[in-house]
Amino acid sequence: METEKLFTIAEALLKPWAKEYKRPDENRLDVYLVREDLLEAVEGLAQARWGYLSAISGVDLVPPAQDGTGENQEGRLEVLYHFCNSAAVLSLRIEIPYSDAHVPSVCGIIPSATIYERELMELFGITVVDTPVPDHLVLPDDWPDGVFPLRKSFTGFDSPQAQES
Amino acid sequence: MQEKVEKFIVPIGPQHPALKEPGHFEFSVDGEEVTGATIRLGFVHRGIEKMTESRTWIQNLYMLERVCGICSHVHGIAYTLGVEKLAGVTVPPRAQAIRTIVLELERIQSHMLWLGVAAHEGGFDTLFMYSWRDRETVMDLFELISGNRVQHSVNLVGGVKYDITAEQKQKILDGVSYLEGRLQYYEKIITTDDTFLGRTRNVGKMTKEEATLLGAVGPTARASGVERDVRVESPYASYPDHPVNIVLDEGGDLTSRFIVRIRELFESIRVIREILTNLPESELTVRVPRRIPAGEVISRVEAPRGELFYYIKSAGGENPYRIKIRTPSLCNWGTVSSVAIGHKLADMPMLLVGIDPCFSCNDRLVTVRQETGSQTMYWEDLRKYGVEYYQ
Amino acid sequence: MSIGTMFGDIIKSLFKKPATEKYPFERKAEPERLRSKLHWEPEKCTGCMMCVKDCPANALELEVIDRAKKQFVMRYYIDRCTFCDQCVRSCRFDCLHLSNDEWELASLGAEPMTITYGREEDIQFLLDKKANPDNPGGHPECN
Amino acid sequence: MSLTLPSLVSILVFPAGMFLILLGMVYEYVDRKLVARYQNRFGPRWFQPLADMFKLLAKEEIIPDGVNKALFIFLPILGVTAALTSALYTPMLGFAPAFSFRGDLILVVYMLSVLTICLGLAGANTVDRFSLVGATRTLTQLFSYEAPFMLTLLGPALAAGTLQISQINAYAQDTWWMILTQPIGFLVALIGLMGKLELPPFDAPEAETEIVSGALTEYSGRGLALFRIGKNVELVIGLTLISAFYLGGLANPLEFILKTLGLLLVIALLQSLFARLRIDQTVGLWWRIGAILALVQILILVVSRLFF
Repeated sequence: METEKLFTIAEALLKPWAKEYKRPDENRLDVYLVREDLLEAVEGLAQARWGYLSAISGVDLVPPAQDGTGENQEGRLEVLYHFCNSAAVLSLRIEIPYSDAHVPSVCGIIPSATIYERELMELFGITVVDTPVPDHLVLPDDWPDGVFPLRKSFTGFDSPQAQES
Repeated sequence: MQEKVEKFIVPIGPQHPALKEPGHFEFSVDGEEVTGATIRLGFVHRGIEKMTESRTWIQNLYMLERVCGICSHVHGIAYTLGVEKLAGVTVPPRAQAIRTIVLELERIQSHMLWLGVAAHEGGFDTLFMYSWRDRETVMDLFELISGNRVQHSVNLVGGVKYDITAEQKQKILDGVSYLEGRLQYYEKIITTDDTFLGRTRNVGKMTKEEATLLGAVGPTARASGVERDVRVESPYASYPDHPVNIVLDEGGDLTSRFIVRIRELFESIRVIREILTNLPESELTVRVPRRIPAGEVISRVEAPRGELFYYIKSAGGENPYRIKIRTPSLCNWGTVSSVAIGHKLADMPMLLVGIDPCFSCNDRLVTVRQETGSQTMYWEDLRKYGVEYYQ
Repeated sequence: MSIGTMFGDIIKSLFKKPATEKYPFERKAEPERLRSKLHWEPEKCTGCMMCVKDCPANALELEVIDRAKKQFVMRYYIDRCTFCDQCVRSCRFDCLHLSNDEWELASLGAEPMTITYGREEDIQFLLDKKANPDNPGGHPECN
Repeated sequence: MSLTLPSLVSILVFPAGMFLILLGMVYEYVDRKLVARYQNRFGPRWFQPLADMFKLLAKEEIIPDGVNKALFIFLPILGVTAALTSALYTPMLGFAPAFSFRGDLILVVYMLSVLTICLGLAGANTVDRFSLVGATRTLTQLFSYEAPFMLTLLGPALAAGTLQISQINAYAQDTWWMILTQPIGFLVALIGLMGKLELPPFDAPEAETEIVSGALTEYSGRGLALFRIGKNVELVIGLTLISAFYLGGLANPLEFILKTLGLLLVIALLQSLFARLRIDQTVGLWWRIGAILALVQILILVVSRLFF
C-alpha cells in the first residue's frame, strides 16, 4: 500500500533521531523526538521532499492529578508538527516543560511555518527561537504580556494566570 | 549624497471596499508598481479553539459550523468525522451520501460566490451580478434540503438531520443541470473575454515549485499544477465509492485559478449526479455516546478553498481537550505576499481574491473587546455584557 | 480575440423581468423545511433537560415546578436561538418542533425576544415566586 | 456682452443653471436604471439621484487636515461652473445655443476638461493616499483620451467647414447623418465620452475596490454634491454634442430626447459589457488605438475633401 510505503520511507529518514514510533491509526505515524533533534529531523524530511508541513499544533498537558500527589509535577506542553503526504500524516511530537518552554524555529527550512509559530508564541507562550517575525498575529497589539489564552490555566481575565502577570 | 528613498504605502484594510471582511495589508508602491506587502490578521478573532474546550461535543458542532459562513458544512464534516472516529462509530451510508452531496453543493456555492467577488474586484460588475443570480439556484437547493440558505446545519454528530426525498432529488438534478449550462457559459467568458483576460492573464504567476515551497493548498495549488486534493489523496464520506478526478492547470496565474475553480464544479456536478442516482437506503443516524473515549484524531477534508485540517484530542470527558483548526486560507496567505511584488497596484485586489481568502477562517481564537482602553473583556463577560445591554 | 462575450445575456435581460425579489412587497412561499420559531408541547415533556443541555446557544431554560405533576415552564430566548434543530433531535419525547412560517422575528425591543411556554397558572406561579421569593405560594415541593 | 435679463435667464435657468442640473439627474437616473436592467436588476427609483443630491447638500462638509482650504472649497465650484458654462454654447433641447461665436467648439471642449482637471487637483490637494493615486490616474487618463476625443469632434467640424457649434448642428441636419460618413469618428467619440465621464470600463481613477473613491475620497457634503452635479452635466453636454454632430443634428426637443437617450442606451450597454481596464491598459488603448483611429478618420476626411 502506498501509505505504508511512505511511512517506511519516513521511518528510515527519521531513524537517527526518533525516540519512539506509534501508529494511532492506519493513516498516521507519530514520531516522538527531543527538542534538540527537531531541526535535523525536519531538515531530513524537507530534503527528502517527504510531504509538506500542514500544521503545527500546541497542546497544554496539565499535570495528571491535583490530589496532592501530582502537585510537584510540572505541567508540560506538547508541540506537534504535522506533515502530510498524500493520505499519510506524520506527526513529529516534542514535549517541553513549562519552565523551559522554547522550541527552535523551522522557518529556515520551511518558510511558510511562520504563521503557525507566531500562533504558538502568542497562544501558548512557547518561545520560538529565531522565528523571523515574532509579532502578534491574531491577538490585539495591547494584549498583556504573559497571558497565553490556550493554556488550560487561562479561564478568562479573572483567572489566576492572568492575575499573576 | 545619501539618497533617502521614501516608501509610499497604500494601506488596504482593515476596512476597505475591496475586502468584504477585515484584514490589513500594506503595499509599498513605487508609482503604480508594488514593491512590498505585509499582512496583519486578527480583526475578527473570536476564540473558537478555546471555546471548544468548555462546551460539549454536541454544542461544539454548531460553533465550529460558524467558523466560516461560506463553508460551514465542511467544518461540520471535519469535526463530525473526527469525533465519530474517536467514538468508533460508522455513519450509515445514506447519511454519508447526503453529507457528500451537500459538500459538493457547498463547493458550487462557494466558487460561484468567489467568481462574483473576483469579477467585482476586476470591475466587471455584470459578471458579478449574473454569477450571484445563478448562485441563488444552489441556495434554493440548500433551502430545499435543510430549510436554511447559509448555515445549513445538515450534520449531527453521528449522521445527518435531513433526508433527500425522491421529489427533492429531481429538483437537485434539475438545479445542477441548469448550473452546468451557466457554468459552461462562464467558463467561456473567463477564458475568452479580452477585457477580463487582460486583468487575469500572467497576473500573480506562481510556478509549481513556488506553490509547493510556499505550502499552497486547494485550487490555488492546483492552478499551479500541484496535485493536492484531500478528496483524492485520502477519500472520506462517500468519496471512496464515488471518486473525484483531480482538476489541474499548469498556468499558475489568475486565469488558471479561475479555470481550475470553474472546471472543478463540473466535477462536483458529476459527483452529485452519480451519488443521487445511487443513493443507498439506510438509517440516517447512529448513536454516539455523550462521553467520547480518550484519544486523538486528525481529520482532513477538502474545503472549497483547500485542505482543512482538524486535530482533535479527547481526554474522555464531555468536552474536548483540545481542538486545533488549520484552515486553508492560512496556508495560502504566504503566497500573496511573495507573489504581489512587481505587480500593479490595480492587480492587488484581484490577487488577494485569487486565493479566495476567508478572514473569519484565519481568525478564530480569542475574542477580546476593548472598553475605552482599560478594561479587556473575555468572551463570557462580553456575552453577559451583551445580554445586559439588551435587557 | 473576443470582446463583450456577455452581449447576448445583457441584451436579453433588457427585455426580461429583473431577477431581484421585491421582498417585502412580494413574498415567496416558505420552504417546507425552514427552521424558525421553536414550539414546545408541555404535555409530552418529562423534564429530562436534554434540550437545555445540548442547546449550543443557551437559548432554552426549563423550570421544573413539579416533575411528577408535569408542571414545567420553558423560557425560550429567540434572540439567542440559532435555529439549529439540535434540541428537536435531542428530545426523545417529541415535544419540541421548529415551525416553518414564523421567521420575521425582528423587533424593536428585547421584550418579545423571550417567550415563556407553559400553563398559565404555572407561569403565574413563577412570576409570583420571583416577585415574592420568601413565600412560594402553596407549592411546598417546588425546587 | 452685458448682463441683460435674457442672458441672466440663460445662465441661471435655461439652458444652463437649474434646468441642466435637473436634466443631469434625469440622465443619471436613466443611466443607472439601464445598467441595472442590463444586469437583470431593478435599479434605483426615479427620485434616487435627487434624493442623493439633497442628502449630500444637507450634509456637513468635512474639510480634512493638511489641505489648502480655499482650494478645497473652490475647486468643485470651478468645475461645475465650467461644465455649466459650456452648456451655454450647445444646442440644448434642440434650441439654438444661448451664446455663440466663431470657434466656440474649442471653448466647449476646454471647458469640459476643466472639470476633470479640477477633479485631479482636488485629489492632489488632499494628503490622502487613495486621493493621490486617484488624482494621478484621473490626470493620466485625461491626457490619454483628450487628444482622440478632440480629433473626433474636429471631424464633423472639418466636414462642415466651421468651428461654430450651431453651424455644425445646422450642417448636420442638412446632410447625411455623419455616423454613416464617419463611423470611426463616432465610435471613438462615444468611447472618449465614457473615458471622460470615468464610466466603466474606464473607471480606474475611481475604482472602488482599489482606491475607495479615487480623487473624491476625502470629499463629503456640498463639495461631493457639486462634483457629482458637474459629472451629470458633462454627461448631458457630451451626449448633446455627439448627437448634434454625428446623429443628424438636433432640431427640436423630441429629436434631442430620442437621440441622446438612444446614445445613453448604447453607453449603458458598453458600461456593463466590460471589465475595468487598468490605468496602463487604458493609456495604451487610447494612444495605440484611439488616437490612430481618430487620425485615420481625419485623414480620410481631408483626402476625400481634396478629391471630391
